[in-house]
Order: sequence, then C-alpha cells, then structure tokens
Amino acid sequence: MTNMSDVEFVVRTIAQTAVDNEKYFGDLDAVVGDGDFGYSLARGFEIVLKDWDSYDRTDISTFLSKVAITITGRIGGTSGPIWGTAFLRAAAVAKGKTDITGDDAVAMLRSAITGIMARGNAELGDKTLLDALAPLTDAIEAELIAGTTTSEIVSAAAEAARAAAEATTPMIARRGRASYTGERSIGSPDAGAVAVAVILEAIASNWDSRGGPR
Amino acid sequence: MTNMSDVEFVVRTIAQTAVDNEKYFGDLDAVVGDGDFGYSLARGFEIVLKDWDSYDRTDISTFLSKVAITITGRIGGTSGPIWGTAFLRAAAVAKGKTDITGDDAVAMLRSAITGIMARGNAELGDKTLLDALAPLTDAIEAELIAGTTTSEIVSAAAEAARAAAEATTPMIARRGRASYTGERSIGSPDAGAVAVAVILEAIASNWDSRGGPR
Amino acid sequence: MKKIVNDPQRFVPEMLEGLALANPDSLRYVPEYNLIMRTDAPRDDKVSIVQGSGSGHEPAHVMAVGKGMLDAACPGDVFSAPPMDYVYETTKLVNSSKGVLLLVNNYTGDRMAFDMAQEMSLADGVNVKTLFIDDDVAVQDSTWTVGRRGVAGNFFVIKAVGAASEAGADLDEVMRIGEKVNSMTRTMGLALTACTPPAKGSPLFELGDDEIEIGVGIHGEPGRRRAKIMPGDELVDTLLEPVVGDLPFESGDRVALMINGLGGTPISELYIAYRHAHKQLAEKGITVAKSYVGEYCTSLDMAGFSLTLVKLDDEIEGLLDAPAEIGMRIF
Amino acid sequence: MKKIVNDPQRFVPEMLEGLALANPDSLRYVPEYNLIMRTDAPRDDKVSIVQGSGSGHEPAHVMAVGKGMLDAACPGDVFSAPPMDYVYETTKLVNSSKGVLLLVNNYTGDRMAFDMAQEMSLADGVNVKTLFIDDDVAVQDSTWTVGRRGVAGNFFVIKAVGAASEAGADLDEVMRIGEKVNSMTRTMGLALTACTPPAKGSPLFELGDDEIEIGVGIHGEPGRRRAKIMPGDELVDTLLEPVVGDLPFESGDRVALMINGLGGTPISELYIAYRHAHKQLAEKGITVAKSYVGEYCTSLDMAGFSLTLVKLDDEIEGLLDAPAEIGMRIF
Ligand SMILES: Nc1ncnc2c1ncn2[C@@H]1O[C@H](COP(=O)(O)OP(=O)(O)O)[C@@H](O)[C@H]1O
Ligand SMILES: Nc1ncnc2c1ncn2[C@@H]1O[C@H](COP(=O)(O)OP(=O)(O)O)[C@@H](O)[C@H]1O
Ligand SMILES: [Mg+2]
Ligand SMILES: [Mg+2]
Ligand SMILES: [Mg+2]
Ligand SMILES: [Mg+2]
Repeated sequence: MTNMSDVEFVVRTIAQTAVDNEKYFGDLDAVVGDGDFGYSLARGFEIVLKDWDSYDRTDISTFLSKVAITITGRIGGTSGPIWGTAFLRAAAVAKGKTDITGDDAVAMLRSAITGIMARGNAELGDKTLLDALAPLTDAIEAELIAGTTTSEIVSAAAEAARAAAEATTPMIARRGRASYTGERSIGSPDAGAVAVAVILEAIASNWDSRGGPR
Repeated sequence: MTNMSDVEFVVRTIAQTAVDNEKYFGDLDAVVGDGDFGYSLARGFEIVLKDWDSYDRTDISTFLSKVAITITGRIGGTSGPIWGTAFLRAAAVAKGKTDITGDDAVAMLRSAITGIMARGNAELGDKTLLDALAPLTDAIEAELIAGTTTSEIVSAAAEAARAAAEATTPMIARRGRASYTGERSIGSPDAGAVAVAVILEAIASNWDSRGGPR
Repeated sequence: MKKIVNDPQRFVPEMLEGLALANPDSLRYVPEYNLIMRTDAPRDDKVSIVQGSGSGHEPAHVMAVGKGMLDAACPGDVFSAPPMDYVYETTKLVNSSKGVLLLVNNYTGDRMAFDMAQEMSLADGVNVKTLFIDDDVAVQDSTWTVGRRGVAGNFFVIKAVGAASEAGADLDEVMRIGEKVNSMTRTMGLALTACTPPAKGSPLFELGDDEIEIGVGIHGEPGRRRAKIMPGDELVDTLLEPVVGDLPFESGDRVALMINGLGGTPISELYIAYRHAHKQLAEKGITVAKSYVGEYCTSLDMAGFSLTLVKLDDEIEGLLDAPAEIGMRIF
Repeated sequence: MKKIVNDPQRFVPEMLEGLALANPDSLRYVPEYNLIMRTDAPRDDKVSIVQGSGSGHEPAHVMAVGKGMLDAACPGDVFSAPPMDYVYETTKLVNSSKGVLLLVNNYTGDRMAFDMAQEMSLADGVNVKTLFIDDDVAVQDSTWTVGRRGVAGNFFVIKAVGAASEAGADLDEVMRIGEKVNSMTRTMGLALTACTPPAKGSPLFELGDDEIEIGVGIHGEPGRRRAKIMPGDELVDTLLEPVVGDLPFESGDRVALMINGLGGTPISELYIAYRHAHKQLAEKGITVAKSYVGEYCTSLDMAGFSLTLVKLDDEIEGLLDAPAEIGMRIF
C-alpha cells in the first residue's frame, strides 16, 4: 500500500533525476538521435519542481493530472507528449483514490504503457522507453504475486529496468529520430529506456529513506 | 658577360621555382598573411612557361618586357604588380642590349628595386622581398669589384639572399597583409624574401650546368 | 564550443528578440510562447499560416514570417518540437475567421504536439487544419514506418500557401495547394560536418576529416550512411539521382531547383553545387525554371547541403513568383 | 578539407558559372576575365559601377551585381586581387558614356591592380574614377601606414552609389556619394575559427578550442590580437566600442547597423549579436533606423562576424531605401 506521500516521492524523484541527468540523457540521445532528450526533460521537470507546491493534491489522480499538464504543455520534442500521456493515463486509473495498492500501481503503469503506444504509434521492440517500462511492470507484478515487501519490489523493478535498457542495445530503432539512421541504431541503448532505468534506480536507492508514513 | 641564353636561364628558373614551390610559398604567407602568395605566383609563372616559346626575343629588353606583361596581367594579389614592375624596370635598363655585363645586371636589379619601392610604397626594413633583393644586389656588386667568376658571383648572391631572408624574421611587417597583424608578424620570415632566396639558390645550383654559350 | 551565445538556455529567446528588434514594423515576438508573428496578424481576410518546428533551422521558420509567407512561426527549443501549449496558444493568437493552417515537418515529436494542439483548438471552435510536409527521399525504406521527414522542401509549401492565402483562398483551397506542392517536392541532404547544439556544447557526432554523412535530416542526427569525401560534382550526383528517381522527374519537366546550405557551408560552394545540378538536369531534359541557392532550412552550423526539386505547373509557378516580404532580407 | 569543390583551381570559375546559370536573365559570366556583369550593362544612361576584389567574400561581390547595385564584379582568385588585365578588360566591357566607377577595398594588391588598370583605361579614353573603401577600425595604429582595410562596409557604398547611378547621377556626383558613405561607415570583425582556402586545403591558422581572433580583415589572416572565447554579448561589446568611438557615433545619431556573418556562423547567432548591439546603441541614445543581419562580405567558411555602423542622413537613408535586384535573392 502506498499513499500520496509515496506518489509525491516517486514523481519528485523522476523530476529530480531528469534535471540531474540533463547532460547524460542528452549524450545518449546524441549517439543516433538529435541530442535534445536531456534538455527537453530537464526544462520541463524543472518547472514541475518549481510549481511543486502549487499542484492540487485533492487525490492522487488530480495531482498526477496537474503534473501531466505541465509536462505535456511545457516539454518539447517527442518527450512532452509521450511522458505527459503516461502521467495522464496513470492519473485516470487512480481516479478518486488517496491510497493505491500494488495492483493499482501495476494497472497505472499498464495504462501509461498503452497510452504511450497509442500516442507514439509504437510497439514493444521498437527500441523506445517502452522496452524498459514493460519489463519493469512485469517485474513488479511478479514480485506482488510472490508477496515480497514494497522495498524489494522497487529494487526488483529497478533491476528489471536496467537489464531491459541494456537489452535495447542490439535492437534496431523503428520509432523516433534514431529510426532514421536505420541499422546504425544497433549497438547503442535507447536514451529513453536508459532514462527509465536511471529513474527507477534513483527511486529504489532512496525508497527506504523516503520519509512520510509507510 | 652574360647573354640572352643566360637571361632565359634565369627567367626560366624563376618561373620553374615559383611553380615547384607553390605550396611552400603559400604556407609561408599563411603564417601572418592570407596564404595566396604561392598560388598567385604559380598560376602566373605557369603561363610564362606555357607561352615560353612565343616571347619576342629581339633583344633582352624586349624579352623581359613580354614576360613582365604576362606577370602583371595574369598574376593576382600584390605579387602581380610587384613582380611585373620589377621585370619591366629591369627591361628598361637593358634597352637595346643583347649582351649584359655584371654592371648592367646590377643596374637592372637596382632599377627593379626602386620600381618595387615606388609601386608598393615600401622601404627597406618593411619586411618585404625588398629586404632580400637589396642585399643580394649589394653582394653581386661587391663580388664584381673583387673580380670573381660569374659562377662565384651567383653563389655569393644566393648566400646573401638566404641570410637576408632569414634576417627578416625579427622584423615587424609594415607593408602587405602581414602588416595588419602588427607585432605578431615578428618571429616568422617574410614569404616574399624567402621566395627570392629559394629562387637565387636554384639559379646558383644550376648555373654551371645551364647550357648555352658562356 | 565557440558560438555567439550567452546562456545556452536563452539561445532561442535571444535570437527571437533580436529578430523582432531588427524588424519592428513587421514582426512581433511573444516571449510567453516563444513565437514570432506578423504585426498585422490575424487578418480576417486571409487564412493564417503557421509553421511550427524546432529551432536551429534559421531562416526557417521564424525568418519566413511576413507578407506572402507565414503569419506566425512557433518554434520549440533547438531541434525540439514546440511544447503543445505553445502551438495551442499560437493557434489562438492568429485565429482568423477564414481559418488557420498549421504546417508541420513530419517528425514524431512535431506530429504529436500539433495533433494534440489541433484537437484542443478545434474543441475551442477554431477552424484549423494541419499539413504534414514529407519531402525527404533519404527515408524511403518501408521498414521505417514513421514515414518521410519534412526538410528544406517546406520552403516551397510555405511560399505557395502563403501566396494563395494572401490572394484570399479559403482554408480548403489553401490546404489543397499545400498538399499538391508537397506531393511534387523531393529533397535529400548530406553533411560534411556535425553541428553543435548550444546546450550540448560539442558536436552531435564525430566525423573523420575525410568522412561525410549522406541522407541527413535537419536535426543534426547522423544520416543513412557514412561515406568518404568526394569531389563536389559527385556529392551533387549522390543527392540528385535519388531525388530525380523518386517522383520521378522526367525529360520535359520544368522544375524549381534549390541548393540549400545547412548553415556552415559558404554560398560560394553552394553555387558550385548548383552549377553541376543544373547541367545534369539539362542533360536529362529537365528545365530549371526557377533557382534557389542559399540557406533556407539549416541545422545550426552544420556544413553540407540539401538538394530539392519541385515539379512545376502553371499554378505552382505562379504562386512561387508572387511577391513576398520577410525578415530574411537583404536591404 | 571537406568542401563542395572539384579542382581547387576551378573553384572561382565554377562558382561564377553556377551563379550565371542560376540567373540567366540578369547575369552574364565572361570566363576570359573571370567576371560577372549585368546582361544590360553598359547602359549609357548611367555610370557603370564595378567592384573588384579577391574571391571568397561571397555574396560580395559577384552576387551583388544587379539593378541598383553593381554593373560588374571583377574578382580575382580566392583572397587575391584580380590581375590588372582583368580589371582593365572589365572596365572596357562596361564602359559607359557616363563613365565608370571602380570600387576597391583598400588592400595593397587591389590598390596596385586598380591604379594600373585605371591608368591604362584613362589612356584609352575611358572616363574612370576609383574609390578606395577603408571602413575597418581594427587598423588604426599610425605605424601601419598602409591605411585602413576595406571590409563589410563596402556593402553600403555599393548600395548608395548603385542607387545614385540608377537615378542618373553623373560620375562626379556618384563619386561624391561614395566618398561620403565611406566616410560615415565603420566596421570591425572577429573570428571564431580560421578559414580554409580550397587551394591550401587546410585552415590558414591554428586557433585553440577556446580562442578567437579579434580585429580580422576579410582574407582569413589572423587579426590584431588573440583572446579567449567570451559570452556573445561581450563579443559584441568588443567590436561595438571601437566602432562607436571611432567616428565617433553619438547620442542623437541615426544609424544603419549591420551584423555580417563571416561565412561559417549561422544566422541564429547573428541575431543574438544583433539584439545586444541594438540595445547597447539604444542605451547610448543612438537609434538604429535600418538593420542588416546576414552574410554580406565573408571569408569563405570562417565562423565569426563583423559589426558595421553607418551614420545616416536623409540622403544616405534614401539611397539605402532605394529598390535593388541582385543575385542574392530569396525568391
Ligand atoms: N514514437 C515513439 N513512441 C514512444 N517513445 C518514443 C517514440 N519516439 C521516441 N521515443 C522515445 O523518446 C526518446 C527520444 O526523445 P526526444 O529526444 O525528446 O525525441 P525527439 O526524437 O523528438 O528528439 C527515445 O529515446 C525513445 O525512448
Ligand atoms: N607594399 C609592398 N611592397 C613590396 N612588397 C610587398 C608589399 N606588400 C607585400 N609585399 C611582398 O609580397 C608578399 C606577399 O604577396 P601576396 O601574397 O601575393 O600579396 P597579398 O598580401 O596581396 O596577399 C610579401 O611576403 C612581401 O614580400
Ligand atoms: Mg531527441
Ligand atoms: Mg598573400
Ligand atoms: Mg528533438
Ligand atoms: Mg592575397
């Protein structure tokens, strides 16, 4: 069971990680893309951090929707619509809730994934951040069935995301800027997938010290 | 005593040396100038070599005038007018002659030097090719007084030109493109002066095998 | 990085402010949404034309705002599609009773931002249509199903729809013209060097002293393949053959030929390329009726060029000939 | 070297051939003398205006040939004054009964070639005058008595004498106007990179990743001093202060402001420079009445820019406003 405070921790960690890794994410995108991924995320999530206190926290859904509006409206490039859609879809699943269960979290992630797929016309295996998001969701689901602790679940998700991000290296990009380079996209990991892994690792490593009610 | 055949040898050596050293002369000019010196000389003297057989050889003066017209008319940059003027002034001194004495040669060089000075509004010490031409002329004059052989005179001239060219290194350029860089022109030799030294060395080293009546 | 830049994050706003200061009578800069619009827009007697895209392509698109061309340009940051909000606000700002046409180079990020903004604007009752430009023949492999990119050929679409809207055509007619010109336009580009986005501060990719990238887009990404540098005429042939073969352009055609500099290539070299392209086309029986040599759609400081052909008919030629006044001026 | 070039020795002729092919109605290329002239030149109802100089400065000067600007441009090879013959033949080709004005940037080689050609033309009975342009304030030290160089400010002289001659002014009057505009024009430039002449194939000088050259001319030579790269606004100040202080330009003045790209700098950066220059001038009480941002006089692919100010009066402003049609076109 997680609550608003945990959700805030997750969103804040996403935002802070995006800001902190501007250069790294940009360099990853520069290998076969146009190098703006880090810049775009950082400029948008910077605003999320700046407006942090002003977001309506009536319930988890409202909170995530407000964040989504900032992301969609203020992040440029492909990432604004993609990440904004993910937050919006997660918000829709959490409608009216102030607490979310593990199953809720999985449902929110699944909804985010189908939202991204629809928005970007992408499938698994196209070498996008979806290729990290789906495996990490699978890992959470498996841990829930196994009945492990929240802390262990988060760690497992981070490990799955990292492995999945690395597994994008041999893939050929079929979506986004990288896809224009064709076969040359083989040999380097997808910037979006790596970003997901880095974010999950940040969440996992700070999970136990996140503060607020558990 | 030198004759038309010697004059032809000298002019041909000048032309061939300019063509052979296009890159070297250009690189020298690139240090504080605009790098076109080698290109300009090569493109013009190439035409001298191509039109070689067509020049009127009625007398030495006519021959040199015809060459001067090609140089002035077809070499761009500062070098066309400067080198063309030198040839024209030398031609004027040789008016009507088919043989020239050592003293004639000195007079021709002195006339070329004053011509260049007038054309380029330059003086000795301004870090131009004049700073090689004047010392080599002085050297010839000194050797004539000492009564050495033509072959020795030519060698002495080459040595004087080389030493003088090297002596332009500490000078500050007051004329030409290099002068715009001010003090920064100190530390590298003048391209035009080095070219004169290279040409004189070529003349000297081939003098004894130059063929034709001596 | 050696650029004329202060804070890299202020690169785009400062450029736009400079542009507006240089054109006080004709251009207005709206900092909140990072947009440049005509001082006389919106005009209810004409369809408003908007181009949105990333920055870094100057003069496209902010310097193509003016009479006979765009009513507004809505650029994102360097090489990034504008955030959806900016597109939406731009659309509202230039809303004319004759409608709004959004021109978008077909890149994923741009598509998404404009699709979303169009939906929101339609919901607000704005009469808006979106045209995706996709002239790049470097992207033709059907495996890459994101479709062709829009590159320098967008200039011709802008010019034609700008002229038509200025003449009073309605939104459907302007859209028809834009689609027609897009369908007759083909482009391919190559890079001699990588470019350096100000926020990154170093070149986007490494390229050897004798290497070039063939089939690049306009966002500084690597192209379809790497090759060794070759003589200028061969560089031209490398682009011309795929472009001619694609539509295809055929003997008897009249065309517009554009040699577009990518930002770091001097105009002298562009004319060397033009010369060979013109002659090769003449040999194929294709007449160059209009020529365009210069920078139209760049990738920051990238050296290289793209080659565009437009198949002309009387309608297109008339629209290209129509007068226009834009910020990319000479005097 | 990565350029669009075939045989480096054919760089200039191929560029000129391309230019003429792109402008068949208005421009003629005369290969024997490497010159570009208007198809309608010489016209006996106007003074013919000729600019001669090295190549590598494009669009100056071959792309400034056209109605209201030059009647002919007579370029030498890259960075080399044209051979005297070419100048002489050009003068004869455009000889008008109203006379010929030769515009020359004040560089030694150019001065000499034009002096000699003018002498020969006068002997032939051609009514010819020569105007030396010397707007570069980087060269002001009296020790360097070759005098100031002529750089991008030549654009304003060309524009003004072009307009005056088109309006029927006689040679003396055209000369007076040219001298006046030259006397009111000041320029200074800086380089972020060295340029690569095609025949040399490598950069003219080495410059560190964080180094710039201040006070460069237009032939790729090093400047007066080397400095570390600085923010864009400071780069502008480095040029603006000497330029403003030289004439001097004062509070209450109306000026034309040109930010001229040297060939490798994208137009986006030029507008960032324009912004700051415009604001600084406003703070000094100097009004920018006309603005020029783009490439006017370049050094091949050199990155960097020059800043030019022209003090305006009604006469000069009117001449700058007059229409002109030249090869550096947009559509
Ligand atoms: N169509 C798509 N669907 C889902 N994700 C995508 C799509 N295209 C790109 N991405 C993701 O976005 C990342 C790049 O984002 P960004 O650099 O902002 O986009 P752009 O390609 O517009 O510059 C990629 O690494 C990939 O993970
Ligand atoms: N005013 C002058 N008088 C005499 N010689 C000069 C003068 N200016 C330059 N030179 C000589 O010419 C050489 C450069 O020639 P060149 O490169 O053709 O000229 P530019 O400076 O026009 O590019 C210099 O190295 C110098 O020896
Ligand atoms: Mg990207
Ligand atoms: Mg030189
Ligand atoms: Mg992008
Ligand atoms: Mg020169």
